[in-house]
Amino acid sequence: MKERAILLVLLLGMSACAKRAVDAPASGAAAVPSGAVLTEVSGGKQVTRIGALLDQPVVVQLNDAQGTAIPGAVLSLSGAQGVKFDPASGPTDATGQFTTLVSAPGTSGRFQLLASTTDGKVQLKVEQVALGYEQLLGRQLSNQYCVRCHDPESTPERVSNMDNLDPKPHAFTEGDTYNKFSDADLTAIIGHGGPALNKASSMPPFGFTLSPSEIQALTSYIRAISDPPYSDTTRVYASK
Amino acid sequence: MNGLRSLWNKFFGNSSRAFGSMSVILLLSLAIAPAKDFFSEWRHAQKNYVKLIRTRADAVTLERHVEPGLQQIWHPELGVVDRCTTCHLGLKEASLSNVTQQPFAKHPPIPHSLTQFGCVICHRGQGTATTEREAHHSTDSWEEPLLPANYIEASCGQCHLSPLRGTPTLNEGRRLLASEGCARCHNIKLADGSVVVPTDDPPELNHIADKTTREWIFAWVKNPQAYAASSTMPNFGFSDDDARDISAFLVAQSTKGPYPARTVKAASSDPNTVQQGASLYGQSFCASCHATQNAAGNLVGGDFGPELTRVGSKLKPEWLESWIRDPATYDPETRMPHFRLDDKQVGLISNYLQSKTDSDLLANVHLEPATQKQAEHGRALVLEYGCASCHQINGVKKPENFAPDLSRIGSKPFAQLAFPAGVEHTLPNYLTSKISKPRAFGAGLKMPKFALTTPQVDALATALLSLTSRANALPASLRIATQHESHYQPAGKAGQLISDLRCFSCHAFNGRGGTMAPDLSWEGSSVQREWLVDFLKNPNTLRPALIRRMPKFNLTGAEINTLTDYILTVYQNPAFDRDEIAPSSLTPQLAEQGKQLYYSKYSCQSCHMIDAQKDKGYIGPVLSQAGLRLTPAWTYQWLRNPQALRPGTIEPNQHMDDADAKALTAYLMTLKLRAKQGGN
Amino acid sequence: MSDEIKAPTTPDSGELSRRRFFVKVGMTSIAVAAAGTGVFAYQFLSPNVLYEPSPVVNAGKPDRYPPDSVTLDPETAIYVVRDPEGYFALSATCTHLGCLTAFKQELGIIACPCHGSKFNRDGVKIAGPAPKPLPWLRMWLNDDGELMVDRSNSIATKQLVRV
Amino acid sequence: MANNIQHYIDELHQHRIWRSVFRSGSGDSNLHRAQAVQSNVFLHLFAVKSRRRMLEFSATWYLGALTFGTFLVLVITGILLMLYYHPSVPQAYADMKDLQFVVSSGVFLRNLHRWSAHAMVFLVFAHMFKVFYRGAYRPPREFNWVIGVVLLLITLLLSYTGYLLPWDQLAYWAVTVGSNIASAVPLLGQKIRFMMLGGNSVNANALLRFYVLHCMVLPLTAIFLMAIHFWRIRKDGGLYAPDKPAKEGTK
Amino acid sequence: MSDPKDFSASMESDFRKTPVRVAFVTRRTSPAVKFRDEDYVMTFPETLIRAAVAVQVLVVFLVWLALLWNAPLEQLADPMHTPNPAKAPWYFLGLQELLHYFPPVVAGVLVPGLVVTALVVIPYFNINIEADGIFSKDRRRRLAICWSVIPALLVFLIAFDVYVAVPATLLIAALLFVAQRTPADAPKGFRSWLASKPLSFWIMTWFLMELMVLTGVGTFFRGPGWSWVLPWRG
Repeated sequence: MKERAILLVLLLGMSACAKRAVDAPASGAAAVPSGAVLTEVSGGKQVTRIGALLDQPVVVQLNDAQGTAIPGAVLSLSGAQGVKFDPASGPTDATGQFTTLVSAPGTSGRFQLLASTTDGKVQLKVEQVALGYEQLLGRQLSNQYCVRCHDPESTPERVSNMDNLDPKPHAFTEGDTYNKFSDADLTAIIGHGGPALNKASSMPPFGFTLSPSEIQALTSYIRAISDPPYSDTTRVYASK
Repeated sequence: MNGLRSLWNKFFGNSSRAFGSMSVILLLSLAIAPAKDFFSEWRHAQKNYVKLIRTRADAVTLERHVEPGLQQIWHPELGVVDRCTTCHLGLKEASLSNVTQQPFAKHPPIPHSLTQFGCVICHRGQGTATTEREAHHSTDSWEEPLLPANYIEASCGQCHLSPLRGTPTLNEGRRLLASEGCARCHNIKLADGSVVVPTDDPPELNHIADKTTREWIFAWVKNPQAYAASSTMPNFGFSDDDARDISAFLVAQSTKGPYPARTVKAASSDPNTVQQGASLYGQSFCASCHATQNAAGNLVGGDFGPELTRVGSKLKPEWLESWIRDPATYDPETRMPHFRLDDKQVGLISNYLQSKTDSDLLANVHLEPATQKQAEHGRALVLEYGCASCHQINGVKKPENFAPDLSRIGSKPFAQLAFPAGVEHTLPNYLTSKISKPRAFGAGLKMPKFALTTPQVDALATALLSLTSRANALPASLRIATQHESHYQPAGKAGQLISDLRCFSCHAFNGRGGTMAPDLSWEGSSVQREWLVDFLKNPNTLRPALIRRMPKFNLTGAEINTLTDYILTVYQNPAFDRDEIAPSSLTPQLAEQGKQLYYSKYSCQSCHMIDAQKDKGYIGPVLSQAGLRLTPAWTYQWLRNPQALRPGTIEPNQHMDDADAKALTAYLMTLKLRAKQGGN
Repeated sequence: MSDEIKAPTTPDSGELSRRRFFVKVGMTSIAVAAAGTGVFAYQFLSPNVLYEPSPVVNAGKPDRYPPDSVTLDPETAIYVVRDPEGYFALSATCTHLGCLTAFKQELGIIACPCHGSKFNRDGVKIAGPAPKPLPWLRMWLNDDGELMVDRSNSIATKQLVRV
Repeated sequence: MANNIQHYIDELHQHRIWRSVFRSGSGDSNLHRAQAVQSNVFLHLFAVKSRRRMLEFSATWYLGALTFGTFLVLVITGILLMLYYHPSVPQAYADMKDLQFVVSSGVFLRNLHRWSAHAMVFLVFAHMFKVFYRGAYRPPREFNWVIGVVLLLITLLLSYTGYLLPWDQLAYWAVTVGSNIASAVPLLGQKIRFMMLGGNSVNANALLRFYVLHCMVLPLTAIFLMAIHFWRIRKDGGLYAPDKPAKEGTK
Repeated sequence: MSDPKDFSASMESDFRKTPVRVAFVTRRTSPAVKFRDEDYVMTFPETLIRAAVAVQVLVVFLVWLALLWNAPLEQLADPMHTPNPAKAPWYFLGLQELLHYFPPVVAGVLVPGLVVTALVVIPYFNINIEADGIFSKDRRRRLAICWSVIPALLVFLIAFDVYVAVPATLLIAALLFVAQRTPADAPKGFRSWLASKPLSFWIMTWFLMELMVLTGVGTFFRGPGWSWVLPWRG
């Protein structure tokens, strides 16, 4: 009886050791020292269609407390339901960077990616925007009618007119400006133009060019991409 | 053991006991069926929904909207029964916009009403099912799972056969189907019976030996993108031997072209001549259509014609000169205009283009003289890979039904598809991997690899997924049919000129033509004769921000007169008379009033320039010579409603009243700055 | 088991009563099962979904109806009445035994062909065996400016839809 | 309480109306039991008494009774299923989906019907082999054996006609292949197939024909033949018991 | 059993008498009791209750089957596309397997027709009436027929590539061989049991085995294009 008990204890101990050996990180992966920091290199705050691949890969950088890159540490990414990564985890390269392609989830709105080391101690949140049908339509309209003045960046095909105007139009991502307007304000400005609401006279009225639903789509797009994010304060969800 | 036996005896020991016990067991077993029904998945979902909304502020309203029990949206004419709303209870509740927990999330806004179209028309899946697995995923009895959000625009394409503003991916996919040559091998019929017509322009190869060398053909066939990254010709993955044999065959079948032979001066490498050629290339706005790589490796220029970065390594000088002189003699179908250049200009441009060589391209290509056997094998390869689907080749007929028909690919059952290892068994995955890695499906397959980006592949898959059986079965009244390009052809001498200059390549007239330049269907109402003559003599751009510009065609005075007469008489807007506003009615007082409106009320200077020194508006055309260019009637009508004259124009409809429009017209008609010859 | 079969006629009384008990249990279970099957059958027989047209009907744009007219849509069995003040909808199904009534233009009344009930254009019974007037149905204008009628929802008060 | 109920039940059993319906009581005497069998239109197909040794499970494995049991289950579930079934294309398939997803316990009934049908085919085969190996087809039971063979064929036809009714791929192609086998009959093949399908291909006509066969013609024939089958057991001297030597019989 | 005090003539009596046979001995017959009348029980309730229990067990089994496994339902019928493999219901798969080897007129009409005919005529051909062993009478002739028919059958099966039917035929042949070699006075056991089996037993057993083999093969071992697959490699 005694022998059996000893044997049992021994067996249990061995299996526990074996389990720990299996759980331990694969040899070769660099350990992540405490105080390490994950930073976003590029690929944050991108705007894409629901379900679609983000144009740019998301690149994050893992540095230790002194700011030196940590190569070979395994990072993994996770996100809301439906967000896909290619690859979802892997080691950082020689410069401590990890690059992954991200596909947006199937529902529109802001979504967050969480990059973390395998032990989960070092984390970084990266925010992206997925556009639904209405916002996508808004983006189309914006590209056609608005961006020439409301986007400071010029491309060979489209030269920005923003600097030529006084007062300067606000880029649609300027949440600090746009979040102050209610939906009704925005709709009115787009529809009736600047002068009608005592704003800049260079803003023409679009109410006779765009239908109400198109203006709503534009508003919805502006809300979707504004930074900081717009939160609808007129609606309060209090629990009973 | 004994206990078990006595227990057995107690309940099944004799026939009466067995009868009694079995009856009870039967009763209990039978009772499970309704119980199973009662604890169904959808009842569970409904209970959870009620739990969810009870915690919210507007619980009373929300609860009033809940109809317990199975819900069904039935559309006999669409062939759809949807029970999705049995579990997806919050679809229409605007106040649930912050709920992300499925199946209760609110549906984002779409232009169709839920009850009018149901769910599966767009999302696919099995609408009749009341369990998540059966409704969302593919099963033995229903292969069509939910359409991933990435391809959701495919569903719009079932009814909307013409481009739709809200579906950029679908539009792009359809464009690619036509422009990447898919429709040259595959038959692609849309639900309204119209067939996708290829819009690419693969060259005919009947006289290819006049144009280029066997070495270049070899290198090109091996890897077209090595010569021009933007090439639409796909990579067939030919071996060196195969490429050698194809080049042998193509050279062997080539006949002498139908254009006059001219003596050609040897290309000069004098930097001065090359520089002159380059500036002539620039003045002729060749870059509006042709791209070249700049030092940074980026393509600069239009994608309408082939990329010219390494063109000197490709073309034979005598062919190039003949082509620049008049492209139509070599290829009557070409979209390139006849520039009417003189011999010196032709020589300069040809010389400049020949200097654009890439020594690496053909450095390693050394071909022995071709043998008969090689040419025969080359011919076999050309037949096998369907080269004649795109190119005209002497003695090879265009193959019919060369590749599978794709008209209903969006409803193809999995059972008929072969998936390569590692590809998840869904139709979108099949399509994307087939397009991006066609040879992964088997080494012997013919489909070549196209140089497409991931978004392009997704767009193509979206367009293909819209080709469903359901799209064909939907009532015709729901269909928004494709817009067919008209076969409009202007008549007479002017008509000949218009086709010789290939105006249709860039401008549209009466529903036919390109979108690169403005639609000229109503040009006759809009412009003044003198200005048009000047413009045709020396086109200068109206929009300083544009890089694509109208080239100078070196027209003779007679030709310009013919064109101008034609445009001013034929391309008139029927809605108004171009002379309806008499210049005398536009008084200076009115003009002064208009000037006020221009700068204050309407802030036109935000987008338009009059004084290039003072104004900065970059968006609209420069208006400094509006008085010379535009007719008063057009200007007035335009100000009243620009969208009516040119749908989709950026200029918004300002809803101007009559007086304002008249005043502004008067002001604009006073702007008569003479442009200096040579333009900008 | 074989023992019992050999002597079935001479069981002891205890065994006999136990036997009866089990047979009774069996018969009772079967009776319960039969009753349960009744409930089950009722559940099974009442359909959970119906392939019937929606009770809410789109009656089209108001200007479809000429002024001061009564229009019958036989497919949906409703009258759309346009009065000088506005529109209202009446059920066209006779309250007597469900026949489809018809509007007699020349008399200005609604008449039932089956048993001769007659109603005026407000649905009020004039003659015949019909026990109740024709019910008024809820009617409203939707976002596109079309008249909608809910056939499952009758209203007591005479509310006209004004356009 | 229990006595009261028993009292009322007894009263009921003695009541004139009850007696007019049920001629015999379920009394404890053998006479009553014999009467119960003889006076019941269904039970009178059986003999009043049966051989004790035929009660042994090993004697018959109850295969005949079990087959009849599956038939009863099939009739009951079949009638219920008919209430939600339209024999038309493609509504038939949609009805399958409705049974599966929205009819209360519809999927259970369909499963039960399907599995019982398979069980019945299996049991009929087993019954036949068991009868053969026991030699129970010997005179005077030869005609009952023939009826049994016909019932086997009817069972197969019932199962086969039922196979088409869901109008899914499984059904469609099984019936297409089966009807083409029929067309292999020399001379008459094509005509037989044409009659069977009511056309040249498996389509709505074939579905309706199979439906009528499955729900009307074949079950009624089967019931008719089953009645004869059971009745003949009695008339042919009860369940066949193989001869046993006298010494065993005295036991 | 037939205790006289159990007998009385009143209607309420619980008559326990079993039927008694009365044999009339004529000149041409002689009385000889082969076996005694048996023990009988009342059909109601003895037989019926047992049958009821048996049916209940079956129904409970079927109910659980129906609760746990859904009946198969595939896609909507599509005349444009044949599933691969298109299998008949399991009880026809033996036939379908035969159709793989023989033309439809043979496998689809002739064979099943013959089988049904054979089944129908079995009782009328006095087959198995004596239930004597196959080789117990007319041994020489029967042996000759037997050992010429079996090789002929094998050759026929192999000629049509019906290899699946060969093992069962060989097994029957082997058993027949054992039966043939068993002496008439062999002790009771498997061999004497075999030797006592009549011709009809052998034919039916062969038929049953082939039926099971063909059905089993058709059900479990046939995949796309009716090619061989292993059911556990799905």
